[in-house]
Amino acid sequence: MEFFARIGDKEHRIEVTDLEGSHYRLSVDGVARDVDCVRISESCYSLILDGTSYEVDIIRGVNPYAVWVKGEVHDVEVLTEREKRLKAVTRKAAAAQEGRQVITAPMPSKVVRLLVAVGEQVNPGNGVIVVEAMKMENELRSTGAGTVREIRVKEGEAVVGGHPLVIIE
Amino acid sequence: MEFFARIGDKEHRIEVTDLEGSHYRLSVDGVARDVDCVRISESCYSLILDGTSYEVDIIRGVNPYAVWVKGEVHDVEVLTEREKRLKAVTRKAAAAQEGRQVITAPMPSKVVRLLVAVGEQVNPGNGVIVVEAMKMENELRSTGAGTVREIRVKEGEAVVGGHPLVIIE
Amino acid sequence: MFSKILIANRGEIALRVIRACREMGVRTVAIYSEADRSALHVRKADEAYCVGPAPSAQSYLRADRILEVARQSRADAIHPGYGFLSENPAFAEACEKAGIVFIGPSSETMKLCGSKTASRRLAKQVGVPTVPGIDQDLTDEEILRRAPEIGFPILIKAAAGGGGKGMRVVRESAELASAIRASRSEGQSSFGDPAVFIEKYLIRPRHIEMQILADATGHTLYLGERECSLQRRHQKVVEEAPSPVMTAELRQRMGEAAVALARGCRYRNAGTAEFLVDADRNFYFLEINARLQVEHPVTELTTGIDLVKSQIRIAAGEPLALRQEEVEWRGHAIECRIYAEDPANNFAPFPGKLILYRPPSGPGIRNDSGVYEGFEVPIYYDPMLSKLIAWGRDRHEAIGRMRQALQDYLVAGIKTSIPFLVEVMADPAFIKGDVDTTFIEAFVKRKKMDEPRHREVGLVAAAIHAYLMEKERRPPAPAAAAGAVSPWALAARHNALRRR
Amino acid sequence: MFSKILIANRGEIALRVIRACREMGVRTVAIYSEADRSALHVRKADEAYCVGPAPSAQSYLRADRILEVARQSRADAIHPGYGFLSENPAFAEACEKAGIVFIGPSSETMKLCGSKTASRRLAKQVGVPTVPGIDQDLTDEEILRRAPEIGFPILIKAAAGGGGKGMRVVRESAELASAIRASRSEGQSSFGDPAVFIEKYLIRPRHIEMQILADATGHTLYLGERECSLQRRHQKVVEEAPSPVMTAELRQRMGEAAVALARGCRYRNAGTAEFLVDADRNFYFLEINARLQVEHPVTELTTGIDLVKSQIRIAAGEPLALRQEEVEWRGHAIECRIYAEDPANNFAPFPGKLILYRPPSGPGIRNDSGVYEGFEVPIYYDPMLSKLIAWGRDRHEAIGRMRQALQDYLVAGIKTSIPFLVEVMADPAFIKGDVDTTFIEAFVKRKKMDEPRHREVGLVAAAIHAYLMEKERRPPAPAAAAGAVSPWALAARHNALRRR
Repeated sequence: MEFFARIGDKEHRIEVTDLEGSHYRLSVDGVARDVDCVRISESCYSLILDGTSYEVDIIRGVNPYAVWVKGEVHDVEVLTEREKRLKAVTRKAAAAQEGRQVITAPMPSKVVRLLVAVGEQVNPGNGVIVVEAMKMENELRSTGAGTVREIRVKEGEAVVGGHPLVIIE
Repeated sequence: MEFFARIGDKEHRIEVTDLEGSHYRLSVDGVARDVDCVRISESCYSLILDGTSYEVDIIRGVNPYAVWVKGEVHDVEVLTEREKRLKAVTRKAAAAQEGRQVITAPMPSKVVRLLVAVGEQVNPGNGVIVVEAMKMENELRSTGAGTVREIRVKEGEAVVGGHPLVIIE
Repeated sequence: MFSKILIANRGEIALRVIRACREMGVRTVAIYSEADRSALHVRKADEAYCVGPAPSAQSYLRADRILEVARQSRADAIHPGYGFLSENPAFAEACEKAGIVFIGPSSETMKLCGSKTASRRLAKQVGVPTVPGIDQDLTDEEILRRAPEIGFPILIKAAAGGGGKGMRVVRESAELASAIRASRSEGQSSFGDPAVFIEKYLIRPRHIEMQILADATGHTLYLGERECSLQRRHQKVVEEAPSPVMTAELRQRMGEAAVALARGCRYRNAGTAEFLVDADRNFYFLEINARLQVEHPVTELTTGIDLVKSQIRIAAGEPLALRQEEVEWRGHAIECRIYAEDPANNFAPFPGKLILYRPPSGPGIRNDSGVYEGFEVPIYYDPMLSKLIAWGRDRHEAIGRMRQALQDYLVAGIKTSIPFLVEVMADPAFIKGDVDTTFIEAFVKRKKMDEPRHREVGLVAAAIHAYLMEKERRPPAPAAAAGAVSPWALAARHNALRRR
Repeated sequence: MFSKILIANRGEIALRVIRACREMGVRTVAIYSEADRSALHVRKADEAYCVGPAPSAQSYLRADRILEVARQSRADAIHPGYGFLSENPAFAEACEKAGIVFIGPSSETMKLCGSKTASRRLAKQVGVPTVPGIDQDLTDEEILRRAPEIGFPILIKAAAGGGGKGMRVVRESAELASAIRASRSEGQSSFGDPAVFIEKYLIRPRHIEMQILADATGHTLYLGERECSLQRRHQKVVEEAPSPVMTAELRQRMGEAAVALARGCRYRNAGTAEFLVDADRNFYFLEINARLQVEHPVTELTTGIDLVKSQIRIAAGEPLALRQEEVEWRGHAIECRIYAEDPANNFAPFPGKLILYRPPSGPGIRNDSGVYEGFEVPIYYDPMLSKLIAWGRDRHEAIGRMRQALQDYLVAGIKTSIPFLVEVMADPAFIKGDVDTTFIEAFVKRKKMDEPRHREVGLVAAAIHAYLMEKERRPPAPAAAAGAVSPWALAARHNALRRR
């Protein structure tokens, strides 16, 4: 099965072949690699590569996967051919929507102060909203210029991480 | 919702009503009981009953549930009305098959010795097969009288727990 | 001994106290806010009662509700842990009035310890050196006139301050006026008191504190020091015992100073005298923390004395069975505080759900934790997940064990201070014991991020994971399926055809 | 120091050695059988190689394959753990020949320690008392003639025996002949050697052993005793240090006896001299275990000395840095072995999958574990899951901590010895320290099962669980669903209709 994987800023073409037992043959950009890989739990894998043993945990992160290896965390995106095509289409649609900016809560927090009102003009770097998490205040800023279209929260409201707060177009 | 629960050798009729938040009202054989119950994980619940806190783990056991409370394990069977009726039917079917006995492996083990052959007569208490687990030998016996119909394993074979070994009718 | 203790706290310290009580056969009562219904301390206590909504001011700080729960549950004592109500003399007094034992010093002693000016006066009375300064409530004019007597740099501090709030370093007289304004205003807004005092600002001092234990008869012991110089924003990050610069002679002098201070304020309970120590090993008293410290485990591991059980016994009126000569120290212990925070983003708190939580274990490793896999770290409270403590026969062994334990410690779903602490444990200056209160700030500036070493492994694992997920999703290929189809499936298909 | 060590073992002890190596910066090589691909020691080592199928004889006992892996992976030493090849002089010799350091005594010393008759002779040479008996390879006639000299009851033991095999108690001369036959036959079938000897059988003795540490120069220390009287079928269940009957004077005499034995056989490595101690505190040497003991952690916790790291340093030729006067003991430690077994069914092994695994933690608690949640305990090996160790300032505190830790230890999916151990920790005779080698047998007979106390809670929880499962299964009521249906679902339905 063929995949396209992105780690750091590089993309790789990976071919996975299922061998006997817990063995797999991978071709990473044409270079073959034999791997002994056992799934230990939902998230945890044990890999042996040329005798070296690794415990790897994989969870869904912001990028499709957050991969833990010996204390390091790697963001890895792995797509099938079909998913890759689909993503290219979505990216075009997003480009069409350019100029639209959704300010979201970076973590579970409480809205302390709104710095803008609907209809207001904002420039890049303008403060839009102040949120508080764990006694620390955090000012969220606009990355582009535009008009405030929508405010989805009110002052004092508690929101989960990722919650859309303000929409600028 | 109504349930029929069996614990120890007693059966109880339990009515569960969902109250606000994590609160439930239970009626156990007509006696009302308010419970604050939160599911912590797949198996783990936190219960508060009249201020007393309990951590309870529930897993599927031989009887439908094995319930862990402060180091004690209780086997509890909880059935809906429908399941209870179904079980009564199944029990009748099982009674019709009476005389058929399947000797199964009590745990993952290795077959050491077969003590009977197909067609042979066995009496209650007769040894049928010897299995080994963790260096300990275990003789499995027939609980009833009958004829050996089928032998599903051979000596030296490794089997998983619950594997049918010998069938007597 | 008490038969039931209410623990007016949450998180790891509530669990620590529950453990001590269980060992002693004392029943425990937990309190919790609405945000903490699923917290570990609620699950592990014998009883648990909700005292209000998530914000601390409406729950963990509600003295009235907590006392009400204590009465209703018939608790005979309250353990305040640290933070929250632990240093609140009014709460101690309310307990005293309600006939419930507050596990701590008397409210009188707490008042004295809580005032920086009063405790500096106490130090002078008992002959313990303090940082040169003027500890009266000074007017602006007095400060401007007398600051040069002490000599710059000086520190302006809010009298009621704590945790770095209301504190300003002044390097020359031109900065004085604006620093006074800022200190007074922070003192007013944070503590409701604009009073300030001034102090000599020591260059790169160590923060070293002395643990004491005093029973109701006044029998007072010192249990040795803790080196707490590794701080950021005045919050301790790594603590250890003994201090790398300690000598037996200095320990005795500092220990006796701490005991004198405790006796001077009729101290009862476990407690801590904090000192600054300069490069010439001169020590200056800062304050008494009239409660259990977060970092108490390093003292427990080096002395073998359970401080929480000692607190409870003292509060129950039992005399300390030990004499000072019987206090012995063995080996070295280090504690790392594991916070939900992002070291790459100025240590900003990072609440959220612990998707994976695999704490380390092994010889010499203790993890005092308040969380579990699946727990959602609330936004309302201190973001500490656990305290990881390593004991070793010497400092080298303790650091080695701590480093391995940190590398084994897996927390996914949120960011934590673990990667940062791994780097601290490998830092040559830290390994040499060459630390002071400016260490962390300087360390953050000088450290470079290591290049990731296991990219290829991550890539390979992610590809196999994607392959397995994809295989689960896709139906088996028709050709293969035809050969492997089960008789059950065939029968079902047959039935389906007939029914049409 | 070595740069890479191969660990010729599995389970908790392999992990214990991995931890020691990591602390010392030494890389580790694990070996595993086909049944152990998912085992923890494979995952935690730096390298891992399969050495054969599940049965030990085809994998963990295959000296040739293990040496081959050591060569290929360029390991410079092999740690054998306990069991498997750890007391096999031929393997030690093969390592010596291959130029790979065997972390243990020389093969010569191992041969001597492995022979009961040779080690009894050694004891006589160095003046250490043994159980009265005749340690030559005796003929049947000689036994019949000389047994009365020693006086009944006597013990007939296979010379090559171990673990209770080839051993028979004889209470009167009429039983002698058949006991001799049984011993010889078990000796032959289990160890390939029919030789037997006879010994006085002591009434209710304690089993107490002395830990030693000896470096290559012959510098030998004793690290104190372990009380190991709690045994069933000659397998230890609970061990502790110090022994409740020990005095400083007796410890010194037994320690010096152990050191004399070690010197007498040019011992190098950590090792243990086992003794029986009678009611009058007379001690009798049994044997030397020329390897790390399962129960070594209780000594580590009371002395503060890491025995595994000591073994490795000794094997690397480093001299012991300690003198005997510097060995100090603090507090009390107890170890409970947690087995996959059914205490209600004569402790029969109970392999299977750990559906839940929540080991305890807390001050003074150490859990040396080889398993994890989801692990399937294989049928091929020893069914020990972990060793739980509790340290306390005194025996009372250690027992209290152990009891709490056992109650917190949750293993579901298989049966374990945990409930049995909880009862032992609450037994008045155990609490008094009144134990001997017959304790467990008598305890099993006298104990009654407690009535379950939490039936109603179990019932209530199961009912709510069933309710939640049922709610998940059932579709929401139609009326409610109509109002709550999402626009996405509606669109999908619409499309489906159009496509028909």
